[in-house]
Amino acid sequence: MSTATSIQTSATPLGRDDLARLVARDIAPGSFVNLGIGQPTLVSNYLTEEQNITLHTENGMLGMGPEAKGDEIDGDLINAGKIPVTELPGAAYFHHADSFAIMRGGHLDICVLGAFQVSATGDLANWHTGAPGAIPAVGGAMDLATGAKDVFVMMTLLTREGASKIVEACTYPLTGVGCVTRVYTDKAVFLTGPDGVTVRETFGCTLEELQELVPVPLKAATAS
Amino acid sequence: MSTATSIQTSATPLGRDDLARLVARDIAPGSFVNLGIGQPTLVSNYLTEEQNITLHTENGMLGMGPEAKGDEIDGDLINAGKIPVTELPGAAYFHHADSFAIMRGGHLDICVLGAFQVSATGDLANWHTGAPGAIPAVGGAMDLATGAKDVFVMMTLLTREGASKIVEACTYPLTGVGCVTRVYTDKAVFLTGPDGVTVRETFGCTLEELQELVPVPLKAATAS
Amino acid sequence: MLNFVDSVQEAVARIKDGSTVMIGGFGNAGQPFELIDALMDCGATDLTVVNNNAGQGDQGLALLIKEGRVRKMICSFPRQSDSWHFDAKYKAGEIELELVPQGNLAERIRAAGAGIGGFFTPTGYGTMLAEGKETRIIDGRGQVFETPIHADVALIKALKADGKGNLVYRKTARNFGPIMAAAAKHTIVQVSEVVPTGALDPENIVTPGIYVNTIVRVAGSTAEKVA
Amino acid sequence: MLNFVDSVQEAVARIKDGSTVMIGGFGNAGQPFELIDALMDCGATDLTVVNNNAGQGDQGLALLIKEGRVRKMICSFPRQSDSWHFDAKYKAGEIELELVPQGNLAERIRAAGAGIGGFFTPTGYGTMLAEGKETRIIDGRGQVFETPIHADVALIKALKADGKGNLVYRKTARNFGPIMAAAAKHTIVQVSEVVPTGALDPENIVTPGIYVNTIVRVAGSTAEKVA
Repeated sequence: MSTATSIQTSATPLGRDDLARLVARDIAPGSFVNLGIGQPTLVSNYLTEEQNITLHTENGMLGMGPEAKGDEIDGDLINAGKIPVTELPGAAYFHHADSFAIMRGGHLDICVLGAFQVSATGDLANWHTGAPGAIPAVGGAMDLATGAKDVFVMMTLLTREGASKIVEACTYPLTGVGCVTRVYTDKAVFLTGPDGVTVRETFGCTLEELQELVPVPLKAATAS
Repeated sequence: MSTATSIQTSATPLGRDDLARLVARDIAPGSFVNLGIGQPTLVSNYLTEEQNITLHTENGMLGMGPEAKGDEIDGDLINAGKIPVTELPGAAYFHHADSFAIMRGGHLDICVLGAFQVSATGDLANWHTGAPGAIPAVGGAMDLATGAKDVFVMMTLLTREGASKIVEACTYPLTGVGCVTRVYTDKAVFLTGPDGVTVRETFGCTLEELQELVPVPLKAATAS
Repeated sequence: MLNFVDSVQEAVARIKDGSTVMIGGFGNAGQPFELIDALMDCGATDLTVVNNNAGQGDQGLALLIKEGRVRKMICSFPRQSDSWHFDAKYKAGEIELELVPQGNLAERIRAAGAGIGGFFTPTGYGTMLAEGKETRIIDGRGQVFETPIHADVALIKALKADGKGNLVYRKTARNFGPIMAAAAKHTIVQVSEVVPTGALDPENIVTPGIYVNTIVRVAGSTAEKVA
Repeated sequence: MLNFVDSVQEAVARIKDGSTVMIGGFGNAGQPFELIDALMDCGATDLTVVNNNAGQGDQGLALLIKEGRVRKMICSFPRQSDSWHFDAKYKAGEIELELVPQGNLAERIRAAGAGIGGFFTPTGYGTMLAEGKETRIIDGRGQVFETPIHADVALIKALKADGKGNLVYRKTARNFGPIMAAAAKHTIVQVSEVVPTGALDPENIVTPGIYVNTIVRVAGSTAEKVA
């Protein structure tokens, strides 16, 4: 384990908006991106015009604009969270099979999803608690997890009870196997993959302090 | 075998145009139809406006009109035989996968094809002689044979050498298995299927004379 | 054969008990509300319904479920804040649920329309939604075998139809309409407007009339804003 | 990333020896003649080419074949009255042929773009084109397992592109363009016209820009008649 101070980039944990800003900054110019429902939606607030990012919504659109307000609201123009949105110049509409072909065919550069748990090798659990009596609902989560070139997760590192959501093996039902490449949390950014978990940067803690919280071995990213 | 005279509807064998007229008459109003390259194309000359038939061409169009002449010729508007055609009001264009989904999904009411041979149970051979050194080329023949609700074949009954093209089992390579429902020839109309061959009508011959030519048992259609 | 009918009642009259019915729409966009209401009134029961969701609030599909007319739901996202009628039936064991990832749902519907007997997809591999299904490794990726979803009837909403039954849709209300139209034996469409044949540009038709059987005009049935 | 380039030479410069290249078009409609000529000039060899045919006359794909640059053809209809260059190479055993029913060709290309690992289809069942392939009976019909056809590069022709790379086509020149654009890692498009972003109606876009990598304007390259 290398020294932790080299990767601490913030003196305090990141709030949801700061985290969204960080994810937005990490998206390469010209990318095609799908932002999941909930926290990932915040990322759109921080994408710049210069980045020229095209947003996809799985209910049949590329070139989605910001949430619709007032007179802009049109019941025929909604996103996957069923929120009224707007269309940007150069948008395109298509039917559901064509829309999921975009996702499943590996054409999206990045999707950003929330999660209950991510395993050390990038397994994702984000659709179902598996609790007895819970009604399961999956939507497009499995298609996004399996189809995008890169799957970014945004979540708090710890549950309300203080348990790490980065785990050796997911205890919640899986959404996809080995699909997550990067995890953005309030305390650190993790890179996940077949070789385990690398910490790219920490926020308000050292790598040693982070390791205390996370039950899988953490490596520090080598300076590049 | 019932008496042959009851199903003889013409005193002479039918010519290509008379046969095309007969096929056209047998197509139910409102049908969606694909006419194969060659002899089947003649059928379009005898479809009436009242029949309201919509023609499909597998290179991406419904609502195909007659062959284009003079100023109508447009290199971007051709049929599956690569002949310039026209478009009728209410036409629609689509890409090749969507076009073959129409065929393969069982949405065409009828396709009309030429054939080398048809077996007693409706196997079709129409794409390849199988001769040594022959270069095979299949195009959309197998998709049409397999996909349309009804497959009509138009052909002369006999080869130039006098052999029946209706056979016990095809000797040429198959296009499709058990797919042909009706065979229009110069000498008779045959219905083919799992129960063998029924003769609907004969042209210029009795059923007995026809049976002399065809090496599979023929039944006369019962009057309906 | 294409029929234009004058009422949603007439449009759904042929739906029989025990039918599999696809219903278009994602959220409210593209939901054929008036056709669903007519299906409610026509009395057909023991239905298998294919929709992305399992009804919301106290209207449409939710009411069909409440009244016990739906034997089975095939959908991707039944649980919502206002899916109380489905929730109650499900917890009481009075409705069957086939839960399908949304992309598999779309692709299985598309497969039915396109004559595909089944396909392998990575979506769902290694999850509980693949349990009991055939799997294989293709090009190094685990994949699950999925089968087509056919229907007896589809109820969908489009913006315009011409005299040939060609359809165009509006914005994200397109969603499941085109693939359901192709997957059903009989497709019933409510449209805001019927235009003369030839009034739709052949380049822009989304659903060719070959997939359409019954059309009924329902005034003001889209969310289209008045310009 | 989307690039607009000034010449067909620049557009095809990245094509490497040994590539699988899809070429759009059915007959002359939708054939990207200028891009094929540029591919001829750029020298790439040992190619696998996916096209409906195998070249006609003494131009385009036929010339590529004549010059020995094509190791393998994947097509549905190689033999034509003027396919003499292919015929000669084939008879000399100097070119490999994978003959595919046209609908399987289209569906396999579509499968590659849509992330499908393989599918069962009745087309070809019981024929010599199914020999050696996995088959099974599904719902009483014999079906053949077919696999996706991926490509390194697609060369296609469209009518117009906007600044986002969205494409529209013209009449039956659409044919293989949209599915090849989705199936290739890098899609190169020749268009007659580049229009400002926003000038194409979002309802009418056939190929969204996500499938397009390189665009080059070739004046007068469609068969469009002057109105």
